[in-house]
Amino acid sequence: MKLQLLLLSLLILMFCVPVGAQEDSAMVDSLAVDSLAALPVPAPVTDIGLSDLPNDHGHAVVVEWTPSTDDGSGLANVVGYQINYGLSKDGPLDSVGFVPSASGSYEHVGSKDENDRTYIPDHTDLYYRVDVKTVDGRLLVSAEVAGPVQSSGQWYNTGRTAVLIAVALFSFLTIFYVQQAKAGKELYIRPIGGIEAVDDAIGRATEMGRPILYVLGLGTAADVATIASFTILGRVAKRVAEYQTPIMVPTYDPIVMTVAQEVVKSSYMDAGRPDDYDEDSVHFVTQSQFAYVAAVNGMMLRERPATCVYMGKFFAESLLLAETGSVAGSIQISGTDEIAQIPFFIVACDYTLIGEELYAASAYLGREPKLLGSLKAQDWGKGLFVVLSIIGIILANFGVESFGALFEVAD
Amino acid sequence: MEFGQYLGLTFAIFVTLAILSFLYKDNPFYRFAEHLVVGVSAGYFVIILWFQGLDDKLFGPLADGDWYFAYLNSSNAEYMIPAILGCLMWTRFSKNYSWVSRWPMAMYIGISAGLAIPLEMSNRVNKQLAAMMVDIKWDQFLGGADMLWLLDINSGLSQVLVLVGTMLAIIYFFFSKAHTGVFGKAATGGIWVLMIGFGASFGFTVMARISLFINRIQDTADWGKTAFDAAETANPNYHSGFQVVFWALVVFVIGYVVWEIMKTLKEPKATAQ
Amino acid sequence: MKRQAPFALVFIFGIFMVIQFFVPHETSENAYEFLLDWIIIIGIFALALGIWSLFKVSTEKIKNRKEASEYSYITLIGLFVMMAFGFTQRTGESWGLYFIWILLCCACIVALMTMRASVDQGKKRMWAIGALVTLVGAIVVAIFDDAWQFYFTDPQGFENTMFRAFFDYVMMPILATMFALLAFFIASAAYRAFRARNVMASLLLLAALLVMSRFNPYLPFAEYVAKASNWLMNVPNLAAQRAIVVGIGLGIVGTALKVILGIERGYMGKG
Amino acid sequence: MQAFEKLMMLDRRWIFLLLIVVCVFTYVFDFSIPILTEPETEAIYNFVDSLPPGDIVFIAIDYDPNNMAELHPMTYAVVEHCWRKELKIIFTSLSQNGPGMVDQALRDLSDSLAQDRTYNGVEFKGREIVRGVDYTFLGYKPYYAIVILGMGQNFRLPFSNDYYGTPLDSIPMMQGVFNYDQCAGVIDLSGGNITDAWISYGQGRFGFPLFLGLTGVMTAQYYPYLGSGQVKGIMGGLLGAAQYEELADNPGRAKDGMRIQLSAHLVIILFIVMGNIGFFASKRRLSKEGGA
Repeated sequence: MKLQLLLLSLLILMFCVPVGAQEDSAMVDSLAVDSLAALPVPAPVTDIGLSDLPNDHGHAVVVEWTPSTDDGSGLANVVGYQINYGLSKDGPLDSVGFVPSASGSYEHVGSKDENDRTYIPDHTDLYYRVDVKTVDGRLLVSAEVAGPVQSSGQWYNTGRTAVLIAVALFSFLTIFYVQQAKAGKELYIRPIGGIEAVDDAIGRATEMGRPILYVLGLGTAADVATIASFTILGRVAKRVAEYQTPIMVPTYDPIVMTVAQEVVKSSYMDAGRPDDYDEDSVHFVTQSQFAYVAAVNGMMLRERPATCVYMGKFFAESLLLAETGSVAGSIQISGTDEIAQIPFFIVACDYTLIGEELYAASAYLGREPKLLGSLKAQDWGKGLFVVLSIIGIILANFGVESFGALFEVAD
Repeated sequence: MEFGQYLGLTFAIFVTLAILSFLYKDNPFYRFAEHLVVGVSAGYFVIILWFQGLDDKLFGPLADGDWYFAYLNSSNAEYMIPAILGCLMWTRFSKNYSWVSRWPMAMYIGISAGLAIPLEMSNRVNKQLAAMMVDIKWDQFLGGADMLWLLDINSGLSQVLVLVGTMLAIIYFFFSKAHTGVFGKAATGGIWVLMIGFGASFGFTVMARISLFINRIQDTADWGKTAFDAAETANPNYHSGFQVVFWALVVFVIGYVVWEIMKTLKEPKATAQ
Repeated sequence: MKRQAPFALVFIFGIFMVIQFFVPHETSENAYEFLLDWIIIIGIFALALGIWSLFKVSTEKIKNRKEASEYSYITLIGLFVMMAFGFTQRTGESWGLYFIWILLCCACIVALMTMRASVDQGKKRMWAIGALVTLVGAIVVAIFDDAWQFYFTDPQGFENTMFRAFFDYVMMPILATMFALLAFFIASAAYRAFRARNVMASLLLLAALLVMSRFNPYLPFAEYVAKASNWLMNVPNLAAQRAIVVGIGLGIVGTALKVILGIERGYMGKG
Repeated sequence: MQAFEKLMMLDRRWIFLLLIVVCVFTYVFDFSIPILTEPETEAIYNFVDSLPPGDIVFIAIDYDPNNMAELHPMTYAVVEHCWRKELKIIFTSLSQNGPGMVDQALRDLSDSLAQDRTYNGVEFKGREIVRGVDYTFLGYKPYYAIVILGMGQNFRLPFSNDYYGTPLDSIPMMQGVFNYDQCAGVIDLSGGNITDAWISYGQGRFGFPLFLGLTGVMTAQYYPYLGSGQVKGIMGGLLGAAQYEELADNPGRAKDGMRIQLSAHLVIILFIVMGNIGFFASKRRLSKEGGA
């Protein structure tokens, strides 16, 4: 008798379970099937709403529905919903995802690659059905197939408006102050210790007749910190060329090497000493972090540079470099935007540019008014940040969350 | 363990000691290890970039083209553009045409600078701004009962301190205003916050760095144990061989250290660090 | 043309990338991915310049008889041997003449380097002949030895026993030990710098001391020391980090803007 | 007074020497120091300890050789504990050099499990660890965030085969195991950003109990997640690993290392104190001379 009931239930189940849901049927254990007839059937979901997922590249659809009336209340025997989709209303639908009970929406995000099995075509009619899964593991196929809906990509991401405004405002401020500076308006900039020290350090190297070591860090030319470091290198190299002090620039990345060669060469030309430029002063070492450090450390102890400058991106090697530099008796000036490494530079170097000061340094060293103009814009940015956060905190504590939401950015 | 593997491990121990000898001073062993690793790692990255970079990004997309059409019949013929730009970098080998290499360099920098502007604005400014606007937990302002009130990182007081600390530290970074008066006091407060933060993160890192050295000690000790414990080895006949290698390395290293110390003692006064 | 074209390119590509951030459409996304591929590909092509620079600087050092210049041979032998391992793999069980081939390659490199480094014309010629002979030898061995072969498109070289051995027994231990040197340098840096010279230095010192004693079980109030160090990391350190992050963010955006708009040209040597 | 100035200007090689000597001595002389266990680590231990035999634990080995020193001991302690409790494990490695780490740990731990051992007074018989029965190693796939999301749907989406090329459907322990729902919890051992993805994409979307093993430097940054309940337990650095070994009564490299840690820290603190004594003494002398 039991066996017959089992077979019967399996037969019913086979009709119930559509293509693509076989893996779920494996989970149905005999006990649950035994009591199949006993458990009442929950109500299906209603009001399936379909829409294209906003602010994306397409290939995605949002499915929303009103949960079954037996979800959490009524019979309370729903464990979740299975979402199925297909290209035609009558054709077979594939299972694409499962969400637990009490949820009423699902983001069906597919691949944009046609050969991928999760590919969803754009600008094509798509149909969806939401099935109910019960406590005993049954899947109840809903009669309602919703559709059609078409997915498509958008040309503007509304979730990123806050960034757009911030970038536009900041660009305006920068251009405005650069123009003001060009027009000859005096801008006050407070002194920064590390930057003032660069000139003295070059002078010291000249007096001692020892070279200057300039380390651009482990960044590639794609890091803005490295780009900022190039401009500082340009100023240092010009000064170095005037004093006729040798400079050594070991690099970690071949592109960084070529750009740095270009920078140093032009600086020598500007200083009127193109013949003194030695291309090998800027050279490639290796692309392995600690092998690079091993080489630079060896160089420090052999050449004994009077001054070491570290500007750019640094990681765990920061302290290895700075301590060896201090063994070699060099004056050391450092600057990085890697927050985790700033403490080590502060501890081991004579002067350290903390974070943003690195980006200010290139403008300082040049003393060109138009470059200083952008520092003023940065200060405005920080001022706005403080003011807006104070307003935001006050509002948030009075229950106004919408102000903070204005600044949130979608991924 | 195979004997060849043991020899490899012995070499590994030797270069470990060679690098550690750098702590004393620059010496031939360190120079050997340093120059060796520069070459080997550069070669290693050539291979990695060849197979994982070029193969994936260039040869892969162009695979369905033919070389005698310069791959222009490939379905991804546009990938010839970066290849040509890459070749333009090679004009640096020539003196007269090296200015051409500035073009790919300019594109490279343009792409990265353009990429950074909205991304950094979003991640570092907008998101931090949104994170600042917190609803302070007034109901548990002094923190949970199981901790000293000050030490609860989820208390309202800690939240307030974070907010105030952040603002003070931002004030320190103002460039266009002299650090005098109230503003100067705030900036001093800011640098104090920065210093406490730096001190704490320095202290936390000490444990991680010492762990690295402990790991090296443990590895070296395991190697020594293998030399004296033939049970682990595939062929017990290697036993004496292991020990010969072990003692050879030990004698070699001790010999060098003694020689170096003798030399330093002979020279009257040279090194001052 | 020579001077202005690069800055025009920086501007065009920069502005495109800024706009791209706000356009989620597939077209813009594909362009973005394509451009990122450019960066990678250009970078790999530039590696040839890097290797050439390494070779040139090494031979220059030998030529000028700089301190420790003889070690440059080790660098270049290591470089080319590793590359040779990475592109080859044995086909069967036996290695055949593989190691003779490697030795010939090494000899060729040494001869080439010495040739470049020697000043005397006669010696130069002699070493050139040596390099040529070893090169021909290596080619002959490579052609007639079937025990191993080259793989340029298929990463068989990763499986090469010698490649793995050099990675495991040469590269990894040196790099790991280099990293481990930090244990000592962090100690000496702490000793040198943590002096209570003024308020700032004292704060740095106290915070570090507190955190460093957090797992000492013999300390009274050991539990609270651990909690206090967590608090330090999550309150003052978080505040410091956030302030720095905001500053860096604005600094990066400001610098990148100056670069794109051509206000800052120092990175091409025109400051 | 000269002595104090010498104390201040001490050649750093004395520090190096003392540090090496102290570290090697504490390593050679075997003594153990008490390890204070913290509730963050106890949470992980209790979680594993309370599971009935046959349950599945998901362990992500997301670190590479650089962070091995701190995270490898955690792997050994946790996996050994799981297998002694006869739990089944699904491994992944979302860091590029991670599979090598898993390989090594599996080899060593299979050897260790073959022996009879006694932990916390309970005797465990040695047994053979069988691939496909006691564990499944899914391997490495790039773009970790997408992999973590994909595994929330079905492990078969990102990994149709395991690391050794066996289809997941033909692996005995993977029968009826589709996604995180069939796992008792996820333990992520990581030395980088992958942890953030596990918190926001993994735990945030799929709501499984998440436990972290982190490097010492990262640990403090993740405490706020403990407060908010997104993370149930954290092991931090060698200290965390040692605490787990202490709880599991299975002393290994971490507990071994902690006594070296302690002595090394004491040496560093000693030198800092000495430097400050020298500094203040010489300052007082200078001010006296200046006054005279």
